[in-house]
This record gives sequence, C-alpha cells and structure tokens, in this order.
Amino acid sequence: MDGWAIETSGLTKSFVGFVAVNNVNLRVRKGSIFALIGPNGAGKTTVFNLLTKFLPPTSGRIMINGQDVSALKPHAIARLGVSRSFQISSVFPQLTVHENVRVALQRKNRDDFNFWQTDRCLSVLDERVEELLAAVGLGDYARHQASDLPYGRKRALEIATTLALDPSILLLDEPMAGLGSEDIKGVSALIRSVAQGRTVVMVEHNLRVVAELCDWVAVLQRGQLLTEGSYADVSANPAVIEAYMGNSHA
Amino acid sequence: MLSEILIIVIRGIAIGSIFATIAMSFNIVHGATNIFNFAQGNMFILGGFAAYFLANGAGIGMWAMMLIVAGLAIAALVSFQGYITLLPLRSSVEQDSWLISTVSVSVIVGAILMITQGPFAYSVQSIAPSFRIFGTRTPGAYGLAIFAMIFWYVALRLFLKHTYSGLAISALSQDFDAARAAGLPVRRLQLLAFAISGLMVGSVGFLVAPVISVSPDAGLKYVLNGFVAAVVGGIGSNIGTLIGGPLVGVVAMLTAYKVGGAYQDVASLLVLVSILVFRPQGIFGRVTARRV
Amino acid sequence: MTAASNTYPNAQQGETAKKARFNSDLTQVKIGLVLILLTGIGPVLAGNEYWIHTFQLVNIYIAASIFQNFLFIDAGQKSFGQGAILGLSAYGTAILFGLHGVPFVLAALGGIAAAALGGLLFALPALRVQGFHLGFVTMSAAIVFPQLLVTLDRWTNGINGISVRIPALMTPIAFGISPLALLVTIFPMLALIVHYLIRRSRLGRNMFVSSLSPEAARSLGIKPGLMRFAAFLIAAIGTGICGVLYLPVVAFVSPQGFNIELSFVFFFAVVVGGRGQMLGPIIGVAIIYVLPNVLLAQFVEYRLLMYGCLTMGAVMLFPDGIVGSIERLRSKKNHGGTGERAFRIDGFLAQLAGTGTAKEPTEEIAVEVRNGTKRFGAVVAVDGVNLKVRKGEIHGLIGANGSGKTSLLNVLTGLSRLNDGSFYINGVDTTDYPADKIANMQLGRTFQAPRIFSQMSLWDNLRLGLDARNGKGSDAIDALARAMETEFGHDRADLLSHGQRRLVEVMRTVLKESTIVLFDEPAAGLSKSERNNFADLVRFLSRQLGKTVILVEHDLDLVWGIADRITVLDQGRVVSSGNPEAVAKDAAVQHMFVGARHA
Amino acid sequence: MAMAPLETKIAAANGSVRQRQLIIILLVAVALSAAPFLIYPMFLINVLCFALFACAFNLVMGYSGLLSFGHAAFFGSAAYISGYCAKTMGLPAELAILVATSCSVVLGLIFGWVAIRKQGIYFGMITLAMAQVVYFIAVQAPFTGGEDGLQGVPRKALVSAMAPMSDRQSYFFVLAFFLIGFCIIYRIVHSPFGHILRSIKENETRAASLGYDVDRIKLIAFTLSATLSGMAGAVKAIGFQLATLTDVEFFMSGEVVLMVLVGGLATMTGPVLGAAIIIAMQYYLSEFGIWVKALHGMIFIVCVMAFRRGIVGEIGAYLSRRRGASD
Amino acid sequence: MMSIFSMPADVFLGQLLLGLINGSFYAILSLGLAVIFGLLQIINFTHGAQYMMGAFVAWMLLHYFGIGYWPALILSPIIVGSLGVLLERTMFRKLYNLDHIYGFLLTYGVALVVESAFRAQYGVSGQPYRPPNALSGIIDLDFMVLPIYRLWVVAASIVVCAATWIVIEKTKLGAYLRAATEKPVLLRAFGVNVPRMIMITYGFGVGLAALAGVLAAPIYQVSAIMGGNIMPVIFAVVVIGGMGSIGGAILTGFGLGILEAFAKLLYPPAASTVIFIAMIIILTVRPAGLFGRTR
Amino acid sequence: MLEVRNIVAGYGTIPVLRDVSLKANAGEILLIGGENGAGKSTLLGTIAGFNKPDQGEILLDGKPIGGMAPEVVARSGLRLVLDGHRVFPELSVYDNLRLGAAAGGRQVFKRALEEIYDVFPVLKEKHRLYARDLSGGQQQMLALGQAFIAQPKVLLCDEPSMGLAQALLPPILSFLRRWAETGTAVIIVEQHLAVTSSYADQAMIIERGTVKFSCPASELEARLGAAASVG
Repeated sequence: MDGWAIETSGLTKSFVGFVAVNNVNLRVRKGSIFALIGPNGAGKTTVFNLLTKFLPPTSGRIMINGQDVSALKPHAIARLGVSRSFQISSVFPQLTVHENVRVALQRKNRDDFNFWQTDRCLSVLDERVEELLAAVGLGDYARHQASDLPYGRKRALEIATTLALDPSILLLDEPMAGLGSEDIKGVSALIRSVAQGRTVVMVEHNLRVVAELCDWVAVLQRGQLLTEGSYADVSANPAVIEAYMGNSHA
Repeated sequence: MLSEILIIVIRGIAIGSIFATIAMSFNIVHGATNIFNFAQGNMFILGGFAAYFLANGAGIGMWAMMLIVAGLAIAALVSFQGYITLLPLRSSVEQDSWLISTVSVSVIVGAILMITQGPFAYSVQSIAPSFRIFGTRTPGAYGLAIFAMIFWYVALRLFLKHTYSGLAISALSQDFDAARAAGLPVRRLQLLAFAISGLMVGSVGFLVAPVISVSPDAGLKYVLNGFVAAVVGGIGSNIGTLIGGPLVGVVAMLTAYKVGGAYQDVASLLVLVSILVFRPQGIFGRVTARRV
Repeated sequence: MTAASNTYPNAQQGETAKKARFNSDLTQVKIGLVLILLTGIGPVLAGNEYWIHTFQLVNIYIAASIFQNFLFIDAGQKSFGQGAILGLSAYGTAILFGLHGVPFVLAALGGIAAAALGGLLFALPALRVQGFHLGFVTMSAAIVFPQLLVTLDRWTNGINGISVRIPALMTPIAFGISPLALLVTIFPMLALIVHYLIRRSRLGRNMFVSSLSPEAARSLGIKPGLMRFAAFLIAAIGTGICGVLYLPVVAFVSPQGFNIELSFVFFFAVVVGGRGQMLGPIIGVAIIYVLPNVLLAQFVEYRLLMYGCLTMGAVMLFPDGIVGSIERLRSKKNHGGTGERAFRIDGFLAQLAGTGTAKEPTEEIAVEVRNGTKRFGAVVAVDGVNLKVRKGEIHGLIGANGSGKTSLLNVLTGLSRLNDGSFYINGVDTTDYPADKIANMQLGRTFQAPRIFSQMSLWDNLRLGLDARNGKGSDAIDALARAMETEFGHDRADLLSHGQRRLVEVMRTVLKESTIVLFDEPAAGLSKSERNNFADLVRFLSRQLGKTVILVEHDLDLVWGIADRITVLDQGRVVSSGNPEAVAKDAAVQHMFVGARHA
Repeated sequence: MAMAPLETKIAAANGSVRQRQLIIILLVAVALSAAPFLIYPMFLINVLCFALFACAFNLVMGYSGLLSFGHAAFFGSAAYISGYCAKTMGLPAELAILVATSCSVVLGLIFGWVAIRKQGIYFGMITLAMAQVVYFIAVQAPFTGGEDGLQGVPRKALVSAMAPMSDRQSYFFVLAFFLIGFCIIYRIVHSPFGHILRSIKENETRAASLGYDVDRIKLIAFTLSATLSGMAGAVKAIGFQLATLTDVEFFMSGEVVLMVLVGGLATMTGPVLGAAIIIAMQYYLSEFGIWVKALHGMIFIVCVMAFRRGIVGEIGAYLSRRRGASD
Repeated sequence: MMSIFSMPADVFLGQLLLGLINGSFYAILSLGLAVIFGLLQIINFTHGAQYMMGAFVAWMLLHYFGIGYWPALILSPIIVGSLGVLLERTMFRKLYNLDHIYGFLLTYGVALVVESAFRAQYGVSGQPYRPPNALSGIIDLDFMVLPIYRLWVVAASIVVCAATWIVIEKTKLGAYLRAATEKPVLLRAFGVNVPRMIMITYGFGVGLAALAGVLAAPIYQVSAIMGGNIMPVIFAVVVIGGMGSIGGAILTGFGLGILEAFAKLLYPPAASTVIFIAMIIILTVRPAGLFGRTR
Repeated sequence: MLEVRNIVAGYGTIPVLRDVSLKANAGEILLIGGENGAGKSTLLGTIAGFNKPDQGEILLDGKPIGGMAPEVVARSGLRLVLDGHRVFPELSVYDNLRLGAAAGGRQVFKRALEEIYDVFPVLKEKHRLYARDLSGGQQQMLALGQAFIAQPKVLLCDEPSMGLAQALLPPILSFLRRWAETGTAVIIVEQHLAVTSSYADQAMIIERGTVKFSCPASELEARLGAAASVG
C-alpha cells in the first residue's frame, strides 16, 4: 500500500467569470481515508467532478494510481476503479433496490452490449447482490422500488451500489448529509469497514465524523488549498478556524 | 368391378387416414388429461376453412406457409380451449365438467361458423396434383391424408418415447398425483398436449380440405368418425388407429357406394356400437390391470 | 321390505334433529311443482295464444330435461341423444296417427314403444362402456336420426314432415283450459315426483352405486347392467311421453325439429340449471330455452351460440349449475360436520354387545378353492391354489405383495374368473357365477380403497348394505340400522377419515348380514387402537354372529392374533396352511417373514 | 419481515403468472389468426406495420429516454428501398426487406453518431433536422416517384414461390415480420443490455459513474431501434404495396411519438395498442379529413397533460396500486 | 460585368439579398425560440404555428377589420403573444417539474391542433397580403432590382434582433432573465416574481414569432403550412447556433440564410438540405454548436 | 430447512389439521406417527402443496411455499414420495428416474443416477424394464430413487412401508438414513413406529389433527408408554 492513489498537480477549473478550483495539488496516499473539507463554495464538489472527469479541467494534471487520466472519459475513470457517490443521493429511482445494485455488478459481467440474451442470465449475480444489500442493512428491501426508500436508506443503497464495483478508490461526497445521528453512526461504521484495503476520499461537513474517520485532511478555501495534515494539526491551524468561523455559523 | 373396389378401398383408406389422425389427436389429449375433446371435429373443419380462405389456389410456397399458420393458429385455439376446459377441474369435485365444456365449445365454434359463413359447403382447390393408382385417377389430397397420418404417427411416437416432454405427458396419463409430486409442470404439459392435438387436426383439416365438404356442420361427422376410429383401434393406442381409421373409412365408403351416401354415418354408428358391445377395449386395446 | 327400510327418513325428521338436512331435494320438488304449475296454467289464464303455445313446449322440454337429469346424474349415463328419443316417439305417433289413421291413444302407445326401443338401443353399448363413449354413441345417434328421417321418406314423408291435428285435445274444458294444457302441466309435475321417488328408493340408490362403482355394486349383489337398462328405459318412456305430447302442441313433425340441437337443449338445461338438483332442469330450461327463444327472440339466429356460451359460462362460473351453487352455499352455511366423528367401531360393538351367542367354527366348508389358477397375460397371479375355509372361522390370508392375495379375493367374489380350477361356496360350484349372484349368496367383501359416495349421506352409504340384504335380517341388526339412521341420516360421508371409510365398508357387510365376509387389507392404515377395535369386531362377527371371515392382511400381528387358520401365499402358490402355531413354525414361512415380526 | 407477504405473493404467483402469460399468449395467437377473417386485412397490415414501428421507437423513447423526432427517416427510407427493390429490381419481398433493413442500420448509425451526444430536446431537434434531409432527398431523388411515391409494389415473396399474395396471405406475411420484430424488441428490453439502458434512462450520470460508456450504449440502442423501424417501413411497403412521401414526413415522426405516448411509454404492448388506436382513427374518421390531425394534436395535449403513462401504463399503474392496497 | 464565383455579380448579389431575407426570418424565429428556451427550458414547437398565426392575424385584421400593415405589425404580435401567455398559464406551467420532453411534446400537440385547424379553415393554398404602399415599389440598383419591402424586412429584423440582444445581455432586466434560467429559486428569494417573468418572456418570444409572421406575410403567401415547413430549419439554426445563445441564434440565422442562398446558386437540389448538412458537419466538429458553451 | 408454523388445513371446510407446527433440520430424519385419520398424510399433502393451508406458514429455507401448486413446490426443492409406491408403470425404470429430475442440469442427473444405481443395483439391472414389471419393494425403491434424482433439500416420505412386506423396510430406511446424512431433511410418516424410530432423529406424534408431543426419536418409546399409561 505504498504510493499515491491520487495526485493532482496544478489542477485548475475556471468557469465563466470565476475560478472554482485554483491550482490545487493534492496527494492521497493509497489505503488512507482522506477528507476534503472547507466552507461552502470552496470547490470541494468541483474537485470531485474533476477527479471523475465529469468536468474537464481547464489546466493541470490528474494521476490516478500513477496513471495520467487527463484524456479519459468518466466511464473510463470508473473502470480504473474509482467509484463515486453523489452529493445528492443518486440512485435509479424506478428500479428496485435489487436491480440498482445488480446494474453495478453487471458491468464486470462484460455484457454492456449484450442485448440478445435473456435477463435470466443475470440471476448468477443475485447472491452477490443479496450479500451487498445485507451488508448495508437493506436485505429486507430488495424488492422495493428505490424511489420508495427513505433518504437514509437511499444513501445506504448508493453505497451498496458503489461497493458493488469493488473500487480501489472511493469518492464519497458528503456521505453524512441529511442523516440522523443514528444513521451517522451506522454509515461511519460502514465506511470504516469498506475502507479496508481501499482508498477513501470524502467531502464532509461533519467535523466530528472527519475527526473520527480520517487519516489526512485537506482544507480548501475559495478554490485553493489552504492547508493539509492530520485532523489534529489542521484543526489547530488558525487559518482554518477563521475560514470556518466565517461560514459554519452562518 | 375390380376397379370399383379399388377406388372404394383407396378412398376409404384415405378418408380413414383423416379419421385416424383425429383419433390420434384424441389419444394424446386423453392420455394427458383424461379429457375427450368433443370440439376436435370443429377444429378440424376450421383447418379446412383456413385452407379455403388463405390458400385456395395459392402457390406451393404460400400454401405451405399458410399450412403452418393454420396449424399454429388452431393449435393455439385448442390449447386455449384446453385451458378453459381444465380450469374448473382444479376446484370442483365434479370431474366430468370437461364433457360439458368441450361439447359447448363444439357448439360455439359450429355456431360461429354458421353465423359468419352460412350453411354452405365450400370447395377448395387441391395443391397436390391427382395421381393414377391402378389406373384410377385419385385426387392428390387423398395422398396427403395418408401421408399426414403416417407423419403424425411417427412424429408422435418419437415425441412420446424420446423427448422429455413426451415422456412427461405419458407419465401424466399414468399417475397424475405422482407426476405433480415429481415436479412435472402438469398444467403446461396438458396444454402442450392440447396444442399438439390442435396442430394435428388443424394441419390435417388444411391438407384434406379439397376432398372434404368444408361446411360449418361437418365437424360433428368427423369428431364421431374419429372417435369410432379411436375406439376400433383401442383408445390410447396410436398404432391401433392406423388400422382402425382406414377400416372405418373403407366401411363408410363401402356403405356410401352400396347403400347410399345417407347411410354413411349410420354405418359408422353401427361399427361403433358393435365394437363397444363386443370388444370395448378396441381391436388393439389392452385390458389394463387396474387397482381395485 | 324389512321394518328398518320402511322408515324412510323424511324432511320432518331431519328438521327435528338439529342437523341441517343433507340435501334440499324435497323443498326443491315443492318449488318445482309450483313453477311448473305456473308455466302450465299461467299463460292459459292470461289468455295469450302465443304464450300458451310457447309454454306448453317449454313444459314438455322441462319434462324431458327432468328425465335427462335423472339419466345423467342418478344413473350416471351420459346421453346426448335424448332429443332423438323424443323424436322417435313423436314421429312414431305421427306416422301411426297421422299417416295410417290409428287411434291416437294406440298411436301414442306405439310412439312410446318406439322411444323405449330407442332407449334400449342406447342401453346396449352402455352395458359395456360408460362416460364419453356413451356420449359419443348417443350423440352420433342424435346426428343420424334426422338423416334417417329424411332418407326413409317412404315411411316418414321425408323432408316435408307430417302435419297432425287433434281437435279433441285442444277444446277447453273449463276456465279455457284444454285437456292438452292440463296434460302438459301435469306430466312434468309427475316426472318431477317420479324422479324424486326413484331417488329416495332402493332402486335409485342401486342405480347410483352402479354408475359410480360397478365393482362395489356387483359385490353388493346389484347387476349394474340391469340398472342401466332400467335407467335408460325409464328415461326413454318418460321422454317418449314428452314426444307424444309434443305432437299435439306443435301439430307438425319434420326432421329439422329433431336434430342434435334439441338433444343439446336438454343436456345443457340440466348443466346450467344444476346437475342432480331436482329444480335444475326447470331453471335450466328457463335459461337455455326461454331466454334466447322467447325473451331475446330477435337474436334467434344466435341461439345455438347462446346455448354454447351459456353452458360454457355456467361450467366456468357455476360449475354446479345455478341451483347447485345455491345448494352448495346452503350446505356450506349449515354444515354441522361433527356427527361423523361419532362413527367409531367401539360404539357399534357396544351397541351389538350381547346380541349374539357364542359360536365356534364348524367343520362345514364354507368356501373351497380347488386347484384355482388365474393368469394375467404372462403373469400367473394365482397358481394352482387349494383352499378350504370352514364355516364360522376366521381365515387369514397372508403373503408378500403380488403373492396373489387380492387376485384370489377377486376370484372368490366373482369380479374375475379363474382360468383353471373351480371354487365352491357352501358347496355350490360358483366358478362361473357372476359377482352379483355370488353376492346374493350372502357373501360380502370390502375393498382396499373404500367405496364411499359423497353425494349420499353417511346413512345412505351404510344403507347400501341393508339394501343388499337377502331376506329378513336379525333384530339386532335392524336395531343397529335404526340407530344409525337417526344418528347419521344427515351427516356427510366425505368428511370421514380413511379409517372410518374402511369402517363404512365393514359395516355395510354387517348390515348386509353376509354369512361370509371377505376383508381386503382392512387394517392397513388403521392405528393401533383402531386395529384392536377391529380385531374385536372381527372376533365378534365370527364368534357371536357365526360368520365366516376371510382376512387378507399385511399386519401379521393382527392376523396371528385373531385367525383360526392361516394360509400363506407366495407368488400365487400356497406355501403353508393350517393353524397359526403350525404356520409360524413352518420353515418356509419363517424365512419369508424373518425379522419382520416386531412391529 | 415487512417483505414476507409480498415475497410470498410473488413466489406463489410465480407459477400462475407464467401460466397466465402463457394463456394470454395463446389468446393473442388465436385473436391474431382470427383477425383477418373478421376485420379488413389491409387495415390490419397497416396496424401491424405501425405497431412494429411504434415498438421499435419505444425502444429509444421509452426505454432509453431519448426523444427522437426523426424516426420517419428510417421508416420511410426503408419503405422506399424495399419498394424499389421489389418493384424495379424484382427482388422477392423477403430480400427487399432485408436490403432495406440493412440500409436502416447504416442510417441509424449515422444519425446516432451525430445526435447521441446531445440530450433530451436537443436530441429531438437534431434528429428532426436530419430526418428532414432524408425527406428532401426523397422528394428529389429520381427513384422515389416524387409526389406519387412508389405504387403497386408487388407482393411476391419467396415463401409464396413468387406468386402474388392475397390480402389475407400478406397479413400473415406481415404478421410474421411483426412477431419477429416484437420478439427481438422483447429480448432487447429484457436483456442485460436492457437493464443498463433503463438505468441510463433513470440516471445517466450515475450510470456513467458506474463505468458504463453511456454514449456507446445509447448509440447501440438507437441503431437497433432504427433497424427495426426500417424493418417496419420495409414490410409496410410490401404489405401495403405503397411507399410515399408521407412515410418520411416529419408528421410521421410525430405520429409514432403519439402512438407510443397514447399506448404507454416503456411498456411492451402499449405501442401496439397506440398504433391500433391511431390507425383506427385515421381509418374510421377519414371522412373528417384534416380534422383528424387536429384530433391527434388534442390527444397529444391530453396525453401530456393528464395521461402521461399512456393507456397500458395507466392500467399497469392501477393494477399495481390495487395490489399494493391489498397487501 | 463583374463576376463572383464565376457567375454574374448581379445574380450573386441578388441571391445574397435573398439569403439575407430568409436569414432575417430565421434569425427572428430562432431568436424567439432561444429566448423561450433560455428561460423555460422548453423547445417551443408551436413556434412555427405562432409564426403562421402572426401572418394570419395580420391578414385577418386586414380582411375582416380593414386594419392595415402598420397597426398589424404591433397588434398581431400582441394578440398572438397573449394567446401564447394563455397557453403558458394553462398548460406549460404544469409541466415545469417534468422531463423537458413533455413540454416539447405538448407544444408539438398544440402546433398540430393549430395548424390543422387553420388548414381545415383556409386550405393549403396561400392568401395574398399586399405590402403597405410606403414600402411597395422597388429600388433599381444598376446591377439588380431591389424591392423596398425586402430591404425593410432585413433592416427591421436586424433592429429587432439587436434590440433584443441588447436588452437581454446588457440590461438589468436581461440579467434577471439570465439569473432566472440559472437559479430560479434564488431569484425568487430576491423578491422577483419568477412565474410572471417566465410568462412575459414566453409572451415576448411568441410575439417575436408573430412579428416575423407579419413581416413575412407580404413576401410569402399567408398559408397554414408556412409554419410547419420552416420549423425544422429553425431547429437546425438553433442547434448550430448553440442552444440558449441569443447572439448565436441571430448570427447563425443570417448566416444560414445566406448559405442556403449560395447553395441554391451552386447546386440547386442541395438548397433545401444544405442547412441540415451544415448542421451535421458543425455538430461533429463542435458538438455544442457554434456559439454554445460547454455546459 | 423446512419449517411449518401453525398451519390449519383440511378438505372442504372441515379442518383436519389444527395448529400444527414442525421443523425439519438438514441432515436429520423426522418421524411422524399417529393414528390413522390423525392427519399425517394431510400434513404431508399440505406441505407438498396438494392441499391449501387455511392458515399458517410453510417455510422452505425461509421462503414461504404455502399455497403453491405441488409441482412448484417440488421444483423449489421439496419432494413428496406418495404412499403406495407410486411410479409411472408404463415407463421404463430409466425414464421414471429421468422424469424425477424435473429441474436441475444434466450433470447433476448423471451423478445422482449413478448414486442411485449404486444403492439399488436392481434398478440398474432392470433399467430398461417397465416399472409395472417391478415388485412392490422395487417400485418403492424406484419411487425413492425418483425423488433422490431431484436432489431435494427436503424429502417427505408417506408410509414407505405401506403395502410392502415388512422385511423390505429396513434397507429402505437405511437408505433414507444415509441420504439424510448428506444434508437432506427427511420426514417420514409411518405406522410402524417401532421399526422406524431407530432410524430417526426426531419424532412427533399427531393426534386428531394436532401435535400430541414431539421428542427425540430415542425417547419415543418411553414417551409413548407414558402417554399410554396416562391416557
């Protein structure tokens, strides 16, 4: 578990009129849990979008597992083992919970374009689907439509779907947003357990969770990297405190 | 004189082949479901109507395609009828409701044909050229009828002895509950049996349309003669029908020739009654030991 | 008639007992009579010629359907040809009266005779075959009949038909009611009553049993063939009278009037109305015939289609017919369903206790088989068996499966014939006797699979034994019968457990007062305590009532416990025979049953 | 344990559901074979062709969420090509259909390649614009017969040994193609690919983040749909003996949208029903002339405003609601 | 005589002018479409029908009420625009939360109804509409004859387009509009009545279409099918210009008009397809359109 | 494996079974005894789908199977061997076995076939013969073999001794024993408790449609004795 899972150098993204991400250099160690924090509008989600190539960077380079991915498209990034969950819980609403996870598993079946076989050949995946759903506590909801799930469960479903890809790098965009304190505990445990042998990068506002979970914390402010280090170091940094005071109490 | 007898025998055998095929279609359904489909004759006539409406004067290719269409359509109709017939058997104690429902289906089909086509007999051009046998011109459809009988006999035999579904259908006829306990998809097999029987009568009706009178009320005649053939051969015995059918056919032709056409059915009835009275298991039927 | 069978259970009795009546036949008959009266007299009082004519025909059809109902359910004969029977009679009368000027009454008798003849013709194949075979035969007869009428124009006037006028029947006698109107009103009512009475009678029960289980019937001494003949004859005569009445009502006969459609009307009416229900045919004709032909007369083209669809609909939605469905609801609502639990051996034993006197087996031979051989194809089921059973003894017949026990039993009861050898009952050579004749020699048997008729009440099921009794029975049995009648008169037989069903069979032989009783594996499937009770019963039958018992049984403990003598069969041969101790010591027998006697 | 009753029902119903499906299939088979004897066969041929067209179109609109407004291009061009092959070149009908269908594959690939990267309405506009090119080509090209179109296309097929087919016979000929097409569509929808397609329709970015090459998958779906639409058009030219400008007009594109919308988006049978309704309207209301088109417009409005699931969709929703209520 | 592209200059210039005129209509129509799309995210398929209605209203005003061209130039857009507002209020409003496809389909349905109603009433053949006296007549440049009315159309459309562009891109109202497309909720929080703004915008867009209709009436004949025929072209223009780009719509409109004219010169059969082919080429090179922004 | 919870079932409206619960574990034989008419066969029939339970649940591997058709139940891994060695008499022994494998692949069938031939060599010997030509005991073996071929998770066996000479019972029971030990749950309904109980793990007595008691099979004799002395 040596080396860097993600490296960016001079990552910049400018929209018309403003620069969302400005010359950010991040390095995420393989196997660590890495948190990206910062006040609202600091550009955290943009960084995620850049990492997964949902947005093309204006300039700068991104290396994933040592490979330059600047030319790749989003789905190719996903195939490199980078998997991402979305800020707003993102499931396939009209599919059942079971199907949601199965769609993710299907990819490894190499039948993206298999339109001539019946879907019964997908039943080989059922066992794994049930395992994953059980792992996130959705075992009883397999036949429900995803849109019927309460918010917290949607998150769990999303994580199950993400895990189905067996990613090496997991990008979690505010995994705790909208969760009650009970759920937060559960999801924290879940993240810790899935982080075994994986690299996790998360954006999170709940600093307690960050303190508890993360090995390394990077602070973004107005598109720039303010500071990074362990949570203890970072939280002691006056610049960070100031940045947060200005916003988090708004 | 000799040629007259030859004509009678050849035509009798050919007409009897039709009866034999209908009898075989009885057998397969009866084996799988214990049902004797009284509507089978009307399904046969539907095949004839299909020939009239779809393939009258058509080329061989289209004729063949329409044969398949007619066969499949009638197979679907018969298996749907089978489904309806089987429905009440699941719940009611009365297990011979099929007798009533198949008779009523027969009445319904006949009535619909009568209402839509009127009480007329339609004639259909033959696709097969007539041929000479012993110096006698014989319509080609007679040859087709004999061919169909042999074809269906062989096909059924292969199916019932060598395919899984065929074996399963035989199993159904032997012990229904055991078949269910063994997980055989009973209802589907029964419907399959119905479908096969429909395919048989539909295709044969289509084939022989040129030599029968395609009219709404002809169905009853064929269901009865088919039944006589089945009884003569022994119900459940397909090989028996190969003899029984032609036998009945020859008797019917002979009667028509010697006594008069109106007595054809009477002759069949007499054959039926005498067989039933003297040898109810049929000529080839085996007395099966039953549990007492 | 014995004292016991004189006391028919009637409706009043059923009502006083708390149980719901087993069926509502009597009520239905009453309603039916009222309805027929209405359709018969109503239109006359209303004075509409069209309605009078129509409903006279309706009443005739009702009568014909009632006989169809009787034939179809009570006698179990599937006839699709009743229309032809009606036609035979109508044509017969018309030919005699209309063409040859024979007086009407004589002509009518001739017509009825023709119908009866036709019925007997139907019965001919029915001697050998049942069910759909018969359906096909009768249906083809119904198809052939009009063809023949046309072809035989020398006698029938062919396609032109025969016109008939009988003014005497048409002139009103009182209130505008003509004799004809009276006749066509009274006859269906009579038909209904006759149907009811037959059903309540021994004849009716015998017909019913014959149709459902010919073997059981034969072993009870009933000739199923005779019953079928009788049924067809009764139905034919009844339908024949309908045909006679048809003539003055329609005043014209032609071949088209008697095509298969007519037969279908009767048959479908019974189905739609309710198979086996007294009221069924009346309601059925109302729906099948009156609805399309009278109320929806503008769609008369479609009437055949309507017949078919109505019947199909009835089979799908009301499999028991309209009346049948109502009846089913009624019995479902009222089922008491606890009475049959009291049906236990110990109860009967208690009841019978002390009625007999102690008896011992005599040396007289009741049953003897000499060198009996029975083959089924290549399989020799019974192979040169010699067997002697003494009067009053309990004789165990044991052996492995397929050793020929049941085959031997079937031979002894006449259900199958020996290929070689002979057997004697009470010294009479009965080798070639038919089953019913043997049964009437006071021989009774039970079957491995009990013959229980769920359409009959439990008492009626038992009563079959009483019906089969030859001569007058003992007082003790009569008393038992009376007790059973009050106890089980309205209980359902289909709720009995397997063991109880066996018991019904056993009790039948008791009521039959057979002197020789053959039990075919009676204890199979009985519990230990039931088995003990059964052993007591057998002992009682033998030691107190002096009956000869032949017991085919697997349960060696039971056999060894009660049998006086035991015969061991193996592969159709007698291996050993003698008293239990001797047989047990037989080396061959020990070898066969080694290790099996600790159950 | 909240699931238990539902699962029980599903499991218990499984056997009977399959049986019910079987029965429905049987019934449909009976109805299809009886239809030409009860209804005017040419009308049925028309319905079948448009039903296939609508089903094929549903593949993109219902199952992939792509609104193509240019599907008439495939339908119409294939109609012309197969008509031309059969009439001028004297090819047997099957071969003509095959040729025309193959051309549709190519055309579908071209359309898809240009348009697929655009989403939603853009996609619709681009396909519409491209279909217009095909239309103008059809207007001007020498072999299309201009305003008259190709008339009297012979109905000579290999199966009929090149003898002309009667109306009823052609009905069964067309029926065979319809069934083949329908089965292909059924297979596509119920395949692993079909599942991915659905997930893309539901949430495209999520599907991409799961590693699916969304554009490629949509392109394949679009091409498949174009192919089958082409087959429908080709069969129509044979069965109806006619290929005209109306087949390529952009009204035709709108009409097929309407069929799918009326019947029910993303349902198997909806488009068939929709096609039958719309064609029946054209047939039986033809005396009202242009007002039929206005009526179409109104149906469009009603469907969009109040009836978005279509007939089959609404029935399905009603049934599942009732099932839900009874739980 | 000069020759350009090996053809006489007068022919060339004549075609250029013809292209400009067509381009003017393209520009105004696609401008309206772009404005509506910008705010409502609906592709207004009814646009063609509204264009046709604009022409018809002008014709009806003249025919039934004797109201001439100049008042019609004002009245017709107002009338048609208010009808558009009505449409928006009663129907579109309910669809904003749904997939945009539904809005598209709805407008298509409305267009079908309107066009077939007009067709049923007036048939397909055109109704003549004379230009006002002030604008009738021609200017004879020495290399070609120029109808004054056509000149007026070009000028008017340039003015209208420019004005619209200025309003949207350079004024506070325009800023609001643009903001409303981006973050309608936020704008609402600022106290702006967004629904009303949407309504007015739609009315304005429709009014533009109707204005184009009035302008077109004297040149082309007033017929029920004039809208339906032009719609695919307008779509192509909008797509090429880049969705939502106001300036793009205007420039592309004129540009394509000219392109079409040249095509007619060089290879007449391609005239009707050249725009679409251009679209295909441009989209392959620049998937977002000429002036479109990537997201 | 198989769990039956409080089922009520019967014919028509009269319940034969009242509130019967049982549990059959993988690898064990459960012996069900009781008087005739107590409802044993009804119980098996209900589990196998021949009757519909009016109330209660039947769970196979945790999935409910109550109310399904018998063939569906059989396909989901539960086999009922009917009483009276019911096989298909007019089919060959081999075809009988073949039909047993209603579900499952060819490989599974071949393996199971060899196993069953191993256990009952007589079946291999006579595999071409019609089943009707077998003796009663051989037919019972065939019936068991038919069920074995399907490799069910749960096997229900209704009176394997019925109609057999008692000497034939032990080999059949020991076969069931070995079968159970491969991880199948076996339920045997039997009258001959004494012979059978030594092969069983659990035992249960049904009386008048309710469970009288259940206990380990080894204690059965004692419990029966106790019940007899009390009652």
